[in-house]
Amino acid sequence: MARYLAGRLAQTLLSMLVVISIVFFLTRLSGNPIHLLLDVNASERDQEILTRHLGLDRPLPVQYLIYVRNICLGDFGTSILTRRPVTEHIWERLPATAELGFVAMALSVLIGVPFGMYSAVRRGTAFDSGARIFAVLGQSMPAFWLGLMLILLFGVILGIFPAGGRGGIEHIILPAFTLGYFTSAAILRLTRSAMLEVLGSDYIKFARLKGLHEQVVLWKHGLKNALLPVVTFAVMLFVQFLGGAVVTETVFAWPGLGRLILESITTRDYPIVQAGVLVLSALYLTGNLCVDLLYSYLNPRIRRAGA
Amino acid sequence: MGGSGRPPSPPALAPAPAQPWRGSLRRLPWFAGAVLATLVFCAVFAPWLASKDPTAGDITTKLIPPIWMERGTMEHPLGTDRFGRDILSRIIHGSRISLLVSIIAIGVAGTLGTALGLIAGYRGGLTDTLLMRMTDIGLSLPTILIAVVMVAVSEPSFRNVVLVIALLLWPRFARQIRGETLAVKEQDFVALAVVAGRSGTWIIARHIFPNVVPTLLVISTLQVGYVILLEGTLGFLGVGVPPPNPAWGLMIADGRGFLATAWWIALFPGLAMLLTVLAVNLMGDWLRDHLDPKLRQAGARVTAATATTAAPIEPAIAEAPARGD
Amino acid sequence: MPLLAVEDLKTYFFTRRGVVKAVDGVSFTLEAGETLALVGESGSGKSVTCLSLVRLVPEPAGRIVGGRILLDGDDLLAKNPRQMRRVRGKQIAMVLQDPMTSLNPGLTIGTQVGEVMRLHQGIRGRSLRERVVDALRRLRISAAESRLGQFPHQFSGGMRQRVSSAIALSCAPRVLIADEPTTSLDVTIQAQYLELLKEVQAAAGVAVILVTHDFGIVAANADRVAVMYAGRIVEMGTTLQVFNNPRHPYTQALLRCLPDVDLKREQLVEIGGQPPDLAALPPGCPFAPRCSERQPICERSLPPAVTVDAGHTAACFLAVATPA
Amino acid sequence: MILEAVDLKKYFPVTGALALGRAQTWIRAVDGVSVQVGEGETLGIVGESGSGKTTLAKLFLLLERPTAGSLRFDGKDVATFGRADVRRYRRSVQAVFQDPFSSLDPRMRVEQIVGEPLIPENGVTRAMVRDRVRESLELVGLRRDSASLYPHEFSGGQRQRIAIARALVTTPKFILLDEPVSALDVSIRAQILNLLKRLQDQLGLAYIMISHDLAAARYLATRLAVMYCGKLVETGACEAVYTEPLHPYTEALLSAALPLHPSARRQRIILKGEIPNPTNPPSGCRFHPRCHRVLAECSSVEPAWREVKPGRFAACHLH
Repeated sequence: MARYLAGRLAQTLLSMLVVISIVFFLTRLSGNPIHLLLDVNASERDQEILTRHLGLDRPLPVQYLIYVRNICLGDFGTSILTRRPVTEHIWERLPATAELGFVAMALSVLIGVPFGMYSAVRRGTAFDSGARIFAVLGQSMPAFWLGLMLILLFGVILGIFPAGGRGGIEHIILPAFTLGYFTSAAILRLTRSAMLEVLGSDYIKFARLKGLHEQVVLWKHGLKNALLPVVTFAVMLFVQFLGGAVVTETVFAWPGLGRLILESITTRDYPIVQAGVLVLSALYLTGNLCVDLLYSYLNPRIRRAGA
Repeated sequence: MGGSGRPPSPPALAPAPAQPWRGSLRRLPWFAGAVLATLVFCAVFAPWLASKDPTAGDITTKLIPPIWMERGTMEHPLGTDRFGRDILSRIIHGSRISLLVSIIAIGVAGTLGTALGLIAGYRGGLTDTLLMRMTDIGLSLPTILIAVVMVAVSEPSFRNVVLVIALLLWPRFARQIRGETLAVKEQDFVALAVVAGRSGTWIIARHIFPNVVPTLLVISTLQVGYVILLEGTLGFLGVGVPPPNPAWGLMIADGRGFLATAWWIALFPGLAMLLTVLAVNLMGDWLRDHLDPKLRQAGARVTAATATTAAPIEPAIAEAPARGD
Repeated sequence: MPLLAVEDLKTYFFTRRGVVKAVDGVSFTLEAGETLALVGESGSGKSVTCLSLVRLVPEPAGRIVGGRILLDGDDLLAKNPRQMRRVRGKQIAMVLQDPMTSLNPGLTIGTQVGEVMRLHQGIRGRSLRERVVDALRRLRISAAESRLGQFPHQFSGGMRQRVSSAIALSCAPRVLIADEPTTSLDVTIQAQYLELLKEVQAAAGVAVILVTHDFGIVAANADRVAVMYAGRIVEMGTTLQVFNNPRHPYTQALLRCLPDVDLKREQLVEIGGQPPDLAALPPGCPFAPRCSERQPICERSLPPAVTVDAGHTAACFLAVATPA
Repeated sequence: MILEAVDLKKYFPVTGALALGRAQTWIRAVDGVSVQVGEGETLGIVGESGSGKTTLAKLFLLLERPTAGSLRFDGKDVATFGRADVRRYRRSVQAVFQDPFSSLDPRMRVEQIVGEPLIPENGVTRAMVRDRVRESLELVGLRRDSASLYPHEFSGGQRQRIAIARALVTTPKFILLDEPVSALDVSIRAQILNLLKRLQDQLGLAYIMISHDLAAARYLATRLAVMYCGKLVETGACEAVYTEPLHPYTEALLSAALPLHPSARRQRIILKGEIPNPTNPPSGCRFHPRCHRVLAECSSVEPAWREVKPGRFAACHLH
């Protein structure tokens, strides 16, 4: 177990390093930041001073190492636009993203798992067909468009929910649904197929042979094993989720990290873009790690492997 | 001992039907097929189908609603946008972009991923370990975020959008093809080909590749939906194929400011996108259910026996759906 | 009255390829404490027969369409699901073929064994634990106490099959159905298991239906045999009757075509052809196309079961009662 | 021509989750096995799971490289083979596996499957390959026109015939049969066993038959080798081993195999315990924890492999 954990941790750190590297080289490749920082008609001397000040005169590998070191120390630099430390910007926006993500994830699990289970158990019924339509639609829906249409329907036409911004509970319903629809659809489908597979297994047959009540067979013998692939899949979902946050936040003017990143891309405020991407990736990778640990907890095969 | 390896119940329906397709022909996904056929038709014949130039606007005819509304005209069945450009024509031309981006990106990513997956799966050892670490990392990157940043810093253009998408996509192919390769490699006919004195190249080309083709087809189809959504998302966020190209995502973004007054600008391209992706996904699901290699039935025991940590991840990726936001 | 009487049982599968008559008019009886072997090849209907007895035929494709199953004179087919659940595990228990998949990988051995006793006997707490340990010990699981918290993957194949049997036998059922219990076990482990099963059976007085395709197992373990072919019992009798004096050409051919460990055969007598496709059975005797003694009538009508000797029946036109 | 294994060993490393450094534990799948097969004879190799018989088969087929020891073909060590030697070996040694479903590629026609071992060389034309494939199909009792069909159009028994036709197509001298009838229905087994016997007589083939089915092995084998946990415990002429086993394991194995008649019910030797794990085999004689005739030295001293009687070898302290 300890070895497994160490291995996973190492892999997470490696992934993080890859993200850091991608971000670093991308921003370096995209042109000289000096031109962004200074006026077009700044003197050559000014450019030279700034170049030295920012350490841009050093060889690229050295710059890279310094960059990595700074990140490890929690120093993301200052915003080009506001001249405030990037960390401040991030901290301002993080709670909003966390709130949205949490509500949406809870929503998708609460819809996806029970409906997927029930759909498998009642295979072939009207409920099953309905659930499958819900799922395939959810996986085909462009979230940004869904968001707009929800605003159109509930905000503009019906006027029930606000069209954007962050505030009370009425503000989070539309964005959370937009962000969570796809995920719940995916979880539903996966739960359904995993449950179907479990239901066809010998140990379910054996459980029925014991004379157990069908509910006990399903929930005690079926659920845990059916959830294993679902949990694994949650890893994949995290990816989609944080990316989805960029879109959802943009559509609903939700003051979160995703929107900050996007705004900073348009204003070419690269230190913020870098930091934002890194923080979201770190969040994602941490979530990924947690899911893996949960998986190994659920699966006795791995749990005992190192013991 | 021994006996038949097949499960005893339901009773063995030997021999297998000679034509696996015949029975399922009636259950062909007609809806998905029709939508996809229309889409391809539109994309190919766009200049003849669309009555208007998709990029040329006329301010005098701006914001005309669709035909069934009070101010609607025959000229513009689905209305016009704020520059007076015909929405229907733009949607028809937009299908070209969606289709081209997905075909090229999937072509590149699929070829690369399949080649690497085949090699890693067949060779095993260090090659495999290295490659799988790479795909692990590739799969664990927040795709959309990275795509947005990559396209943004490298200047949005058709070429860059395609390249970035392909770059983010290949690990999905590599991972699944490798898994499938491992399963095929376990089959006795591969060992027998070695015993017959055939080379690794022959085995990959004649045994393994033909047996992973169904899987490849299924992933490719499902990824088309993903790519269309991803491309749309990039367009919506302003880092896709640049304006004035009639990309669907871009059109939806255009309509964002007019939700209250001219909702049709955002509605119709989104519907087109939804229909397309829906059709592709339905087609992919159908393919997965019907192209599932015969092999699996015989090899089911192998998979069941070796199913440990890695196994549930494979179906998860197969399930991993299209999503581009 | 026999402990279990099956009368004209019919279980069909309704598939897209047509109606598959997996079990088509099977009748037999089982006395307390005896071992009846159901032998047949894959697709002969032996497993479906067993599943029908506990009414767990995979629905909706499979359905029991006719017959009666009398346990102590009580028709199981007339019971509602709740009543049926009280039969399963308590009166009729079953052991499945593959010990690697029949235990739940996510639950501990202790939970899985204890579950049945909790349910059918209402035992809880400390006494439950003792009973579980007891049940495992009876099936020779060493260090049973310390193994309660372990998971199935920590057990070998032979041990898992013993755990499954411990579960099946834990509520002292009247009938134990063992569906190819040793097919996936090694020879020496198979011998271990069969010996143990005999011992436990004798101690508990349970009647066993032993499903197998291995005539060696039948010869060594069964009191009576029912030979199945294409969903029907073609021959039934005591083990000695069937082995010494097989009356159905299929049984005769099977006994001649198998290699034996005990003697070197120069040439095996083959059965030509292939096992039949259950969805497209010929109109007459299903074995007729492969039968070396085929008569014109065999291809037209189904031979009825004929009593050839006391307790020995064969479903063949050529079988006639031996004069006493 | 003779195929011979001399003190053959195959160890597999056991790797942990993090494959750092050298692996410390080994699975000793095959641990010093010496057997030989001459032209026209059948060597039966019997054993239970974990005995190493499958690994031994892979070594014979050059699917695995031995860790130590040598495999000799016609007196020449396989390890020193050049390209031409390997080609000759591949033509002379073919195989038939257990599972007729997995041993035929579902995406190939029978023609391609059976013709696969015929590697085009100078002077070999397509027509010659076609003819040879059809000849081979006829030898195993299939119709010539089966060649254009796909495997799923055949039943299990017919598939096994196709697999045999494929093994015959290069006119080999040796065929390795890995559980050739275990996956077949009982009524089909006799067909395949008879076919194998007929082909042997007709073509002068030598078989290495790997099996856990003692009855089937007795039917085909002329000599028998019994394996337990990676090692040979006994070899000898088939009939002699069956009628008078020297090693207690052979004795128990034979007694566990059930004869086909109820009157042959006999006192059986029931072995206690489980089959040991070849990663961590018992000390001394590997069979001693389960042996019903165990002696004091069995747990510490490994018994030597020696000729107990003329032509009968065993590794047991009893002899």
